[in-house]
Amino acid sequence: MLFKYASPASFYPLAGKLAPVFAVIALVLTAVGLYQGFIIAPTDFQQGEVYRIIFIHVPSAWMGMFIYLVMAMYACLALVFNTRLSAMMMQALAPTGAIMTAIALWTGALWGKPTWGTYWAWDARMTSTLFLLFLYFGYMALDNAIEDRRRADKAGALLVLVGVVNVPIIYFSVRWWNTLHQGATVVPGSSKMADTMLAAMMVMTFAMWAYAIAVALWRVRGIILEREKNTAWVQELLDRP
Amino acid sequence: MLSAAGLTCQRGDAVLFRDLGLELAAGEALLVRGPNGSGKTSLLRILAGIAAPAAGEVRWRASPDRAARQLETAYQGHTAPLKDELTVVENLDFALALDGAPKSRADILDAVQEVGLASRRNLPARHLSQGQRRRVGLARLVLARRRLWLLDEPATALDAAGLTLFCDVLDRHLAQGGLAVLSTHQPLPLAHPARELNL
Amino acid sequence: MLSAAGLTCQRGDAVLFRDLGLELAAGEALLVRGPNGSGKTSLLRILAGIAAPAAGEVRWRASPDRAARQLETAYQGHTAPLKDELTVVENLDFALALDGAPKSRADILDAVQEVGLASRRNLPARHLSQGQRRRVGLARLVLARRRLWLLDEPATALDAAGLTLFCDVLDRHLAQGGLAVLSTHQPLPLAHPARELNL
Amino acid sequence: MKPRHKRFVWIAAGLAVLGVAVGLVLKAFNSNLVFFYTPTQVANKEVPQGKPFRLGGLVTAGSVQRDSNGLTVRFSVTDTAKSVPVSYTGILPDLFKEGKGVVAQGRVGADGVFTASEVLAKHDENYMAPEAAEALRKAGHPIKGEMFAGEKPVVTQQPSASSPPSPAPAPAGAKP
Amino acid sequence: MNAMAEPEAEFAVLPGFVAVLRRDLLLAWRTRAEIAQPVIFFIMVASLFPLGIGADMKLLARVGAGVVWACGVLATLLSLPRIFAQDHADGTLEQMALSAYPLSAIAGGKLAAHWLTTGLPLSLTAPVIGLQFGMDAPTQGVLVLSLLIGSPILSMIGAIAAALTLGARGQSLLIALLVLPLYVPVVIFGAGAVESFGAGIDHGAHLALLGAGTLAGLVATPFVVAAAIRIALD
Amino acid sequence: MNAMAEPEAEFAVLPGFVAVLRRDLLLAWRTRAEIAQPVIFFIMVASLFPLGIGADMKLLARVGAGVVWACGVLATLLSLPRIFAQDHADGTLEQMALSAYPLSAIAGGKLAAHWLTTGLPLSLTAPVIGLQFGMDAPTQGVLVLSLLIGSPILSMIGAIAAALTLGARGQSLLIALLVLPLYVPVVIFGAGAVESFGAGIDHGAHLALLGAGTLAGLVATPFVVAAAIRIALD
Ligand code: HEM
Ligand SMILES: Nc1ncnc2c1ncn2[C@@H]1O[C@H](COP(=O)(O)OP(=O)(O)OP(=O)(O)O)[C@@H](O)[C@H]1O
Ligand SMILES: Nc1ncnc2c1ncn2[C@@H]1O[C@H](COP(=O)(O)OP(=O)(O)OP(=O)(O)O)[C@@H](O)[C@H]1O
Ligand SMILES: [Mg+2]
Ligand SMILES: [Mg+2]
Repeated sequence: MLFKYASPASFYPLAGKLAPVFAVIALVLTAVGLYQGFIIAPTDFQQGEVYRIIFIHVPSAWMGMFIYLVMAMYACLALVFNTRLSAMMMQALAPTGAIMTAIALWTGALWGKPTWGTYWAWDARMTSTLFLLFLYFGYMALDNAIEDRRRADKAGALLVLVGVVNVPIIYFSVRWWNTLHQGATVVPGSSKMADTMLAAMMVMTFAMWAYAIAVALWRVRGIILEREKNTAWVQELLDRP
Repeated sequence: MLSAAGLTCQRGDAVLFRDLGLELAAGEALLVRGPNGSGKTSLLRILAGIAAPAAGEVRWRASPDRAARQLETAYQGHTAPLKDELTVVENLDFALALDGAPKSRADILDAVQEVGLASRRNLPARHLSQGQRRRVGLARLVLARRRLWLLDEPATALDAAGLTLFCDVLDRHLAQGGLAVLSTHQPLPLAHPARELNL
Repeated sequence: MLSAAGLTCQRGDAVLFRDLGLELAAGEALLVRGPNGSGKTSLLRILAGIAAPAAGEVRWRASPDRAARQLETAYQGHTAPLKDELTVVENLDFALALDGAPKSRADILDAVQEVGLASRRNLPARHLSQGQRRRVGLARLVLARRRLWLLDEPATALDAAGLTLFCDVLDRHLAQGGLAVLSTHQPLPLAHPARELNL
Repeated sequence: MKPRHKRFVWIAAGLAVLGVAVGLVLKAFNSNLVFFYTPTQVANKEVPQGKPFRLGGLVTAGSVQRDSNGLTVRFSVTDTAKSVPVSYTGILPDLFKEGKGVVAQGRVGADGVFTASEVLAKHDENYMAPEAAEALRKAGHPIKGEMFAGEKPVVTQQPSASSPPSPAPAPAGAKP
Repeated sequence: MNAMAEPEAEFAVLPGFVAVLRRDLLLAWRTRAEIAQPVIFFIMVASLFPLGIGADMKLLARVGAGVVWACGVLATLLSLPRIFAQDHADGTLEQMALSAYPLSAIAGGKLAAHWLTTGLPLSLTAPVIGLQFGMDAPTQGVLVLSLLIGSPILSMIGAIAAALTLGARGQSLLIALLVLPLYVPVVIFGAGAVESFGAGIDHGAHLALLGAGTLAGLVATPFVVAAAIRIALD
Repeated sequence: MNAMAEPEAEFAVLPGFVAVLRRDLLLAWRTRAEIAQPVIFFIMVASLFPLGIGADMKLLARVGAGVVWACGVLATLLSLPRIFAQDHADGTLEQMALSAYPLSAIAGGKLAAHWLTTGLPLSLTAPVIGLQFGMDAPTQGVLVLSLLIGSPILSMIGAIAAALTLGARGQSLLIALLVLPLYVPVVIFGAGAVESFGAGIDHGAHLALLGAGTLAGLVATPFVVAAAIRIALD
């Protein structure tokens, strides 16, 4: 079942069906999340209204890290099992991951000014997040610079795998070092956050998740077409009106 | 000893060959022939285990283990892998160390003499002429004594004497139970009968 | 039209040839022969004006002016000067612009067709096989229409059909009053009688 | 030595090296690789001498005094064990509050006073409605924040009270 | 005919390592100027630095360790493309992949050679530059120590990037892009060690982290580089 | 046979210049990532800079122009080896020497292409970095202007060094060694212009000097580069 969809030819139509579904989910959840976050959720006892950046900042930061992990997983698949689709998925995911990380950095900086009193400090969390962005850029640049598709895929996969050490560093940085960035709020079991706030944040997280999936599926369809343009099934597909 | 089955080579959109099989026993040579761009180089690289085939498998001593095959393989591509800054002797010395067949200086000098480079033995490789570079490769083949030779257009740039020398060396190798797969566009004056594969 | 007198080529301590003279009229071809390392490549580079001789002089249309000679010279060395990232057509387009003989796309496509690369015309040069790279060089020679061809082992890597094609092209060139100096180890099936120079 | 044994030796050597590496990392994390230093470290002279550094901790409750000119602020920073007097001239971030986290950049003068050139607020990881926070405080559950990585938890509300190190209070339970 | 008998499936690592190391050192020695290059570059850039920010001695003292480390990183960066480029171009890399020894052993040899011709000389010349920034002898000692412990990481990360970008266009810049973010923590901890020492705080933690990085790298890098080389050849 | 008649000894410069320029731009465009590389490197190094000297905003503002210029120089430096290296390796350089056009025209084309793919994009992204160092709009304008006027000098000096070091081992470092001392004055005047402007002093003098350098270079460099190429080929 799973292996059936691991071939680009059968994944292409599946992706075509799933992408709009996730796009709709993303839209709905974003609406709900924003309403919950900006209208229903109470102001914060310390930060007042600015804390509401949290509903963008945290989901995007999570997605930035999560997408990288997903890419690393695909990288393993690409290197070990030599599956074509996993390399394509990596290529499709990278821009979204980079955007998410960039949003996390941007909103974090915006948020830092009113709360900490500065846009940026070189503490471990922020620096390692910046590296995550650079890693995405590095992957995309490498992928672009190597002309041979097969080699580009493998080299990119290796790079992603090497860079994966950065993710736990981001996550645990607030524990390992004294940072300016706050510690973990959402802890499995006992979150230090009001339920309504947490709910809004989670809804936004799922919204971004759905968005990332939708965009990745769309992009991977383009990549599949581009790479398999000379196979029989794509020719057939293109001949059909 | 060397066999391949179902080999398919795809480069970009072009399928160069499909479902190719071959079988080579000790002491046999296979001449790969075919027009330009038909996939001779690609086939040799696949046999050497440098490139991977799109489908199919290469076996050596009945095992598909690439590393084991590579231990007994000598591959020569279009360019001679020489370091421009090192002399002929130094290049050979290093190449043989890498092949796991280190040789004494006397042995190396003998081989250099045999391939006609005695007067150039201490010349940095960057100054060698094209044919002289090929001859260094020949010396390496002789010294490393690997069982399976995969040679891509080995006659290129060799003069008449060089070609005879090469054929002698190859004949000796085959007589000793070695195997060779060669791509070539020229006729090779080999004493040993060789099988041909047309791509 | 091309003449040289008293040419001496010294590389390091070795004197490759001394006091060499040659004379070539329109429509004539000169095959430079000699064992590996005898100085064929060096001679061609001197004739092309890329390298300078230790002594002696090269004249073209009776004048020693290098720049004037180079305007009518096409030189092909051991490697084909192709940009790996550009396609066959783009490479030719640029090379011809550089030769001062820009050609229309149709002309280029015709030549590409003639040398048998029609199906590879939009392939980046890095993917070409060795013989295909040579064939691109051939197309350039045909299109640039320079008077003096200096070709270093032009038969290398060409298959049988390629060799015939090359000889046809060269014969045509000579018939039109062109000149050619070639180094080669192989016999070339030329229709035109060619003079030989043994180094 | 058989090939298998050789390979084993190499793997063992690799693992040993990795083990040492992990040991070094652990040693490093037990040490003070920090974005800021704590007042205890200042007291123990474990901070850069005669050079600017960052000082982090909580603003001691009731310690904030404004000079007559209204621009210079004096307060003390504590990690509940030790505290350091700080003076700062400039604009404070909005979240600067007594009992809350702060990170100040500056240097210790001869008089032992830390003269700050920049003060950043370091808030904790709790988010809740103001009413809920008030309710919690009234109920006697201090809101606990983990200010210092790897150090003992710090009680923010009543530094003197021996509040039980209860499992983290569940502010999430307080609905607005 | 016994010379061509089936080779024992021996597992030898050291001879391959040594062969490559010896050859690379010989190559470096052949073009002696080359060993000196990173060092000269290092000294030059570091000496030019004061020109950029003005010769304020206090300021210089404050940034000294950072500058020395940053210049070391740049010198290393510039030396990276040549680790594999030539072997790739002339086909030696293919021969290495076909060698009798594991490719990782060979990668290890190249790594060692690179460090011996860049990291080591850089570390040993650092005091000269430290002097210009007004460092005293003990501080210089820590500087050298931090470089000795940390520079292998630079070689290792660099070799991975160099191998990954083989055959890519604009290699030198691409390497810089890949490598710089990863070099930053090394600089931070390296310069941090020197600064902590200068400030009279414990600097062991910084050095320990660098050491951990070097050790972990020693175990993993040869395999990663070998994998990258195989990819480049495919 | 008239196609092979003796060519008129015509003296055409532009077609050769244009052909090379077009091709190099096409090549850069083929690997689009390449055009972006110097810029990304530039942004990256300049953003990482505060890590080295600590993020003291006042200090940063003081060194802003210098850092932007220095990073620009580094980005240029890294791009230098590729100007001629590939043409040299694949024999195109020989063909250029045999071309119908003066080698200096061809060198000019390569120079122009290099500046268009490095100097120009760097100049245009400089404001982004200036922002990080707290520059206001007019200062940014002067920064861009100084870069636009000064960066051709970087390309020209760099091209000469790249041509001179063709075929030398460890080229990238050798280039750095040759080029850096010559880049320093450019940085001093370039950063000087911005700083003078910021300090409210006349900055025209600095810019005029840069402009003079660029113009003088434009006249002389193609010939020097052409000569260097001929030397490399011999
Ligand atoms: C440029 C500055 C910032 C960066 C790069 C950044 C980065 C990150 C990252 C990567 C995460 C996810 C890691 C994790 O969940 O463990 C995160 C989480 C978070 N950030 Fe930030 N952040 C920045 C500024 C801020 C600011 C100013 C605030 C609040 C004042 C803030 C509040 C949070 C919160 C509440 C979380 C969720 C923590 C959790 O529950 O685990 N961040 N940030
Ligand atoms: N990406 C690609 N798309 C289409 N064709 C490709 C691609 N890459 C390589 N090729 C083709 O694959 C073939 C490679 O052939 P190979 O080098 O094995 O030929 P060969 O038989 O050794 O030729 P020669 O006699 O010229 O050396 C060439 O025909 C080349 O044009
Ligand atoms: N520095 C040097 N010292 C001594 N001999 C040198 C030096 N540099 C080059 N040579 C010799 O000069 C000759 C160059 O020959 P060239 O390349 O012209 O030969 P060729 O006739 O083209 O040979 P081939 O048939 O192999 O292509 C070689 O024999 C080479 O060994
Ligand atoms: Mg071939
Ligand atoms: Mg020759």
